[in-house]
Amino acid sequence: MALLEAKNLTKRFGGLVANQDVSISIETGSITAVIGPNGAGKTTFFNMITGFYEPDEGEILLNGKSIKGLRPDQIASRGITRTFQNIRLFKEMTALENVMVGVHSRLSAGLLGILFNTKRVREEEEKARVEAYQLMEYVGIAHVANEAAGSLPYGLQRRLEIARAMATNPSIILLDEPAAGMNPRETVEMTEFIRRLKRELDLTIILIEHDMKLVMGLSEYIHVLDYGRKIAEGTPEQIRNNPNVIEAYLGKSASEVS
Amino acid sequence: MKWKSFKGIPLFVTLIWIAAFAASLHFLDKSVIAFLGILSSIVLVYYTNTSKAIKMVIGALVLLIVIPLVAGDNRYYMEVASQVGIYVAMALGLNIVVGFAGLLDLGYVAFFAAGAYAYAIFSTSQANEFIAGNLFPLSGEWFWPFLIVGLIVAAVFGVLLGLPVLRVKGDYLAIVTLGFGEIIRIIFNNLDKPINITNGPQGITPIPSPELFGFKMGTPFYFYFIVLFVIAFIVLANIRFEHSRLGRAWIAVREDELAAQSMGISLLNTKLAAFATGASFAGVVGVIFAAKQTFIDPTSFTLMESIGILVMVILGGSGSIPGVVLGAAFVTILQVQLLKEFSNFLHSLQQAGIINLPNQLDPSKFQRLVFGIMLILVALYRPNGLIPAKRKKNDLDAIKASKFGQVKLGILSKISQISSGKQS
Amino acid sequence: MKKRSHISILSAVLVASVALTGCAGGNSSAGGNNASGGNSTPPAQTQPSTSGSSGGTAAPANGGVIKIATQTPLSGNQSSLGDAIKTGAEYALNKRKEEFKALGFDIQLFPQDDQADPKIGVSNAEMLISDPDVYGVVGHLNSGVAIPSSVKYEEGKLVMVSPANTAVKLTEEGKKTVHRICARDDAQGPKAAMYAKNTLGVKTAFIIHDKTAYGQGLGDQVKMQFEKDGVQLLGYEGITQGEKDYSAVLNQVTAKNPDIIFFGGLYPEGGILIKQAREKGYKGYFMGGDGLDSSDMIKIAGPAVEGVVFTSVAGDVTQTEEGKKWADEYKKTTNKPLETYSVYGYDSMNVILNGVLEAIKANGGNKPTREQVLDSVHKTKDFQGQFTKVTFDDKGDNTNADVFIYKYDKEKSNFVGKAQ
Amino acid sequence: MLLNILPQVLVDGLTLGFMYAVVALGYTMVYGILEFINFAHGEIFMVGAFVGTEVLLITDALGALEGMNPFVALFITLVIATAVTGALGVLIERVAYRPLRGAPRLVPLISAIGVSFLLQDLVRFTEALARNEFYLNTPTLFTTPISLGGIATIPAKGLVVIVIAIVMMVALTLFVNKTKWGIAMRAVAQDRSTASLMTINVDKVIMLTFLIGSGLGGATGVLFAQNYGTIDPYIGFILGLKAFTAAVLGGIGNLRGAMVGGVLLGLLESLSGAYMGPLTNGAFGAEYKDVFAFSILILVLLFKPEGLFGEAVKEKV
Repeated sequence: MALLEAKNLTKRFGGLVANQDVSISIETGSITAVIGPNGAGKTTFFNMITGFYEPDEGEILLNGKSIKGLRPDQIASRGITRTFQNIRLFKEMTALENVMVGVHSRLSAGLLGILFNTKRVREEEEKARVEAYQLMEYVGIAHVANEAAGSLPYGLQRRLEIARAMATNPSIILLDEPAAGMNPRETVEMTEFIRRLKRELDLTIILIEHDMKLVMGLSEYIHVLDYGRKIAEGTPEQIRNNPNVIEAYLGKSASEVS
Repeated sequence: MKWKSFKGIPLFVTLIWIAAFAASLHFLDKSVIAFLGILSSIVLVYYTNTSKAIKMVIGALVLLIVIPLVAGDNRYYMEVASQVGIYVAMALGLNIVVGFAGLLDLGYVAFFAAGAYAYAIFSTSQANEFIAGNLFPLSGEWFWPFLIVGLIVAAVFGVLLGLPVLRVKGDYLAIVTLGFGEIIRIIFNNLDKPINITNGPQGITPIPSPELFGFKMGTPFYFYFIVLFVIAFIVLANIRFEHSRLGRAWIAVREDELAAQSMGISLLNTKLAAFATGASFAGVVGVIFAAKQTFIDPTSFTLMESIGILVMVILGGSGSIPGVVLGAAFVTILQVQLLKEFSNFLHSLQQAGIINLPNQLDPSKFQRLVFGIMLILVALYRPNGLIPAKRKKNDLDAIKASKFGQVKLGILSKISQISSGKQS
Repeated sequence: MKKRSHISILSAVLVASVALTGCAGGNSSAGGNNASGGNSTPPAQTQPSTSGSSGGTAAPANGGVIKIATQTPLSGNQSSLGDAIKTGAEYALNKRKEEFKALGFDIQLFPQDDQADPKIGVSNAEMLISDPDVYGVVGHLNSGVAIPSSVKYEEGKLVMVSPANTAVKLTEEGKKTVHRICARDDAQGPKAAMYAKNTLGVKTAFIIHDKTAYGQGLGDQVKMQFEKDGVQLLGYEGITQGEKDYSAVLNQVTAKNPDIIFFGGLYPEGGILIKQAREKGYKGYFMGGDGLDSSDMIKIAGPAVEGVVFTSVAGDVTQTEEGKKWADEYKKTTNKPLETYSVYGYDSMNVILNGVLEAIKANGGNKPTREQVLDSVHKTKDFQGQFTKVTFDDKGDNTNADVFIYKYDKEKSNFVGKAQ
Repeated sequence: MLLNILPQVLVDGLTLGFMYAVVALGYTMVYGILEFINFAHGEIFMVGAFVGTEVLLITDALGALEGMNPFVALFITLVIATAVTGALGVLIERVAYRPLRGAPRLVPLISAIGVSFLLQDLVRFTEALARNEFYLNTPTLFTTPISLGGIATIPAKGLVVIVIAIVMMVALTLFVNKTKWGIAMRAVAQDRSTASLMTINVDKVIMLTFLIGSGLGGATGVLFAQNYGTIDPYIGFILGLKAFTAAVLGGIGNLRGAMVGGVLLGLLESLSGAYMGPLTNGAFGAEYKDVFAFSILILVLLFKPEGLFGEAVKEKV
C-alpha cells in the first residue's frame, strides 16, 4: 500500500481549473518530483496535500486513511510537513526558536504549567531546545542559532526552513523549489543533502523543482503537470523521452529540459 | 557607532540617582520632579550595567521600600503610582494579544469592564435586583476571591467573543473587536431593563474597598501594593509565556499564519489562548479598578480607553515587556500628572501675572493637544517603540551541555535506529 | 479672515488681561471687577476696613494662600459646559479677591480638568486633598465623576459644592462633604411632569433621554410622575450623546404624535432634537430640564426653539434692574454669554467663599482648617446667590427646591413662573 | 401605524447613509493603497465642516450671502472646503505618515491617532479664539421641504446632500477607471513595488490618494453641516467610526463596497432606531441601534470575511 495517495484531485478557483483529476501515489521512502511549467498547478497540488486548500473533488489518503478536509495543523501533526516556495520563516524569532516552533505539536505544556513553570515543563523546554539545536547541527547552521531568522543569508534560510520542517518529526516532507535562487554549487549541496535525508532518516520526499538537473539526478519517480492535468509519470529516464513532456516544455523553455 | 558601545549606566550613577531623588522627595515637600525622578529610576535600573539579579533587587527595593517610604504619605503620588500600575497591568495583558499574537484588538476594554462589573455587582446590593434572597452586598473581604472571579469571568468572555471573532483577520479583526467592545458597553449602559443588572447609566456604588481580616484598605497606599503584586504576577506570566511553547506559537502566528499552521499550530486554539489570557489580566485589573474607584459606570469603558491602552503598547514597543511597562507608565504619568502639573504651573504664572493667556487658551485645556503631538513625535522618532522588542538569545553552551544532548532526539533518533538496523 | 481673527485674538487677550490685572489689584481701566454687581458681596476694593463688615479682626496680610478648586471637563466634547462652570466660579472668585486680601489671604482659583472621566476625576481629587492650601471644590459636571471623586473629598474633609450634579444618589450616601445647589432629579422631574399635565394639559407623552446619569435620571422621574398622573406614555427612548442625526427616533415620535416630547438631556442634543422634530412636522410641546437652559440652545435649534419649555431651579436673574446689570457685567468681563452653568458655578463658588470667610472669622482671623470650612459651608442658610437661594439640609441638598418654568421665544428664554 | 413612517425612515436612512458612503471612500482609498487605517480621516471631515461653515458665516457677515443663489454659495463653499481639506490631507501624509512607511504596521496608526487629537483641539482653539465658542451653527442654504408623493418629506438640503454625494461618487469612479492617474492608483493599490517598476511615481500617487480622499471627506463635512446645522470639533470621531465600519462592511479597499456599505449602514441605523423600540415593546429601544449595526457587521464578516464586495484573496502560499 502506498504511503500517500491522492486520487482524482480537482481544484477550481472561480472559472480557473488549477488541478483536474490529478492522481499521484507515493511509496514510503521514495523521492518523488512534481514538475511542470509555471502555472501548471504544482503548488496547488502541494496546498491540497497539506490542507491549505480543500479539494473540490477527489480523495487524499495517508496510510489508507482520509486526510481530506483536515486543517493544515492537523495534517502536520499526522506527519506531513512542507517548505514554501518563497521561504516563510518567522523573521523576528531567532533561528533556534524557529526550529523550536516545529517541535510545538509534540510538546504538551498548558497555560497553567507554563505559568507555574513546573519541572515537567522546564524539562520539556530544555529537551525541545536540544532537539532544535541538534537539527540545526544536522543541516549545518548551528553557528547562527541565535541570529534573527530574517537576517540570515538566503541559502541558510532555505536550510533553516528545512530544519524547521524536520522538527515536526514528519514521515513525508514536501519541498517547494528547494534549490530556487541557488548557485550551481549550492544546488549540488542541496541535492546531496536531500539524498542524505532519505538515506539517514528514511524520509519520504516530494519536491517541486524547476532545476532539471536536480530533478533528474535526485528523484526516483516523476509526475508532470501541465495546465492542471497530469500529462505524464515515470522514472527520470521515461520522462526525459516522453513526447508530451517535451511538448509542454518546448513552448516555454526548451533549454531547461536539455 | 557610539550607541553600540554603550554598555549601560554605571551602577553607582543609578544608586546616586535613587538616593538623591529619594532624599529630595523626603525633605522637600511635594516636589513633583523628585517623585518623577524616583519613578524613572526604574528605567535607569533597567539600563544599568550590572547583573540581572542585582538589578532586580534594586528595582524591588525602590518599588517596595523607597517609594512607599518617601511618597507614601502623599496620597496623590500614591494615586498616580496606582493608576500607573493599573495601566501597566492592562497594557501587559493587551501586549499578549497585540504584541505577541499580533491580533489588533480595539475592544480590549470590554474585558476590563467585565471584571469591574463582576465585583461591582456582587459587592453591592445591586445583585439583589436579580438574585433573590437578599444575600448582598458582600463585604470587602470578598475582594480577594473576586480577583480570581474577575480573571475567570473575563477569560470566559474572551473565549466566547474570540470563538466567532477570531475567524476574521488583520484589520477586519480590529473593527470586529471594536464593534464588540462598543456592543458590550452599550449593553452595560442599557441593562437596567428589562432586568436591572448593571443599573445602566446610573452606575453602581458604593463598591467596598478591600479588607483583610477586618482591616480596611481604602487608600491609594494600599492599592499601590495590591497593584504592584498583580503587576509582579502579570510580568512573571508574560515572561514565562513569551519563552514557552505557547509564546512561540503566538509569535509564529503573528509572523506568518500559514507557516505556523504547517508547523502543526492550531490557529484558533493559539489565538483563543492569547485572547483569553490577555482578557483575564484585564479582568483582574477591572476588579481592582472597581474597588479603587468605589463607583463604576459605563463611561469608564469607552472606545477611547481601548485606544489609549493600545497606544501604550505600541508606543512602548509592541511585544517588548519592558517597553510596554515603560509605555504604559509614560502615557499614564503624562496624562494624570505631567500635563496637569504643566497646566497648573502655567496657571500659577498666570495668577502671578507673569503671562497673560486669554480664557480660551486656558492651559488646563491643552492636555489632549500636547498628548496628540507627543504621539506623533514618538511614532516618527521611535517607530519601534521606546524599548523595541528583541528575542532572548539562548545559551548555546547550556544546550550543548544538557543531559538530553547525549542521544539524538526527534527525527534524528532514526539515524541510530536505521544505522543499527542496517548493521544487523 | 486673517485680519478678523487677529482682531478677535487681540480683543480676547485684552479682555482677559484686563480681568487679570484687575484682580491683581492694579489697573482699573475698563473691566467690571471694580464696579460692584448686584451681588451681596460688598465692593471691597480700596478700603481694607470694609472687611470689618464681615466681622473678623482685621489680620495683617500673612494668612497665606487659599485655593478653591474647580473640577469640570475643560477638554473633550463636554468642555463647553465644564468651561461655563469654571468661568462662573472664576468670576466669583476674582470679584472677591480684594475682600480676602484685606483679611490677609490670597484666594486663588485652582481649575482642574476632569475630562469627564472618573479616573481623572479621582486622581485630581487625590491631588486636591493632598494640597493643604485647597479649601473647597466647585464641581463636577458629571455625576459619574462626582460620586467617586467625592469619596476622596470625604476622606480629605474637603468640602464640595456641586453646581450641576442632579443624580439622587450623590447625596444619599451620607457623605458630609457633598453639597449641591442644583435640584435633585426627584425634585425637578415630578414638578416638570405635573406642570406638563396640569398647565399644558397634555394627555400623551414621549420621553427621550440621552442615556446618561443626568438625562435618564430625569427622564425616569418624569416617567414615574406621568404614570402616576395618568398621562399616556407613547414611548421611552434613549439616544446617543454627540450624534447629530436623531431622525430615527423622531420618526417614531411623529408616527405616534404625542402631545409632548420630554427630553432628559443637555442642549446640544436637545437643540438638534427639537429642530429635527419640527422639520418632520411635529407640532406638540417640547420640554426638558435645566440642561436645556443655554444661549446655545437658541443657536442650535434656530427658530424651532420657540415654545420650548424647560424647568430650572434658578430664578430669573434678569428680572430686576440689578440683576440685568450684573449679567451685563459678567458678559463684559468674561467675554462669554451668561449660561445657567456659569451662574451655578458662580453661586457655588460664593457659597464656598462665604464658608471660608465664616471659618476665618470663627478662627480669629487665622487660616482655618478644612473641617472648619466644611462646617461653615454645611451650615449655609438662606444664602441669596445670584440665581438661587441656598440652604443646605443634612444631606447637603439645597432645601430651596423651588422649580421654575421657562419658555423660549425666538431670542431668549422667558420666565414663566414657579412650578407648583 | 408603524408602516406608514417607513418611507420617511428610508429617506432619512439614505441621507445619512450617503454621507457615510462618501467618508467611507476616504478610508477605503487610503487603505487600498497603504493598508493603513487613516484614523484621522474623521477629523478631516470635521475640518471640512468647519471650513465650509466659516466660509458661509464670513460671506454672511459681509452681507454677500443674502441674495446669492444657494447653489452658487454651496458650490463655492464646497470648492474651498475641498481644497483646504485636500491640502491638509496631503500635508498630514507628508509629515506624519510618509516617514513611517517602513515602520511596523501599527505605528502609523499611533501617528494617526495623534493627528486626530491634534486636529480636534486645533479647531477647538481656533474657533474659541475667533468666535468665542466652538459649537458652530451653519447658515442653512436650502429650507423648503420637498414632499415625496405625500408619503415622506425630504428637506431640500437632504436632497442636495444625496445628489452631491452621488455626483462625487460617480466622478470618483470615473476618475479611477478612466484617467491615467486613476489607473496608476489602482496599480499601486494592487502591487506597489511592481507599480514603481512600471515607472509609476508611487509617492505622487499616494499624495493624490490623500488629496482626493481628504477632499471628499471635507466636502462631506460641508454637506453634513448643511444637513444638520450644528457642528463641533468632535463630530469626526463618531462619524469616522461609522464610516470606517461602512467601509469594512462593504469590503475595505473596494470603492463600490464603501458606497454600498455606507448606504446600508445608514439604512440599518435608521430602521433599527425607528423600529426596535416598538417591535420589542420597549425592552430594546433605539439605544441599541449601534449594537444592531455592529452585529450586522460582525455577522457579515463571519460569513464573508472580506466584506460584501471585497475580493476573496486567498493568501498566496
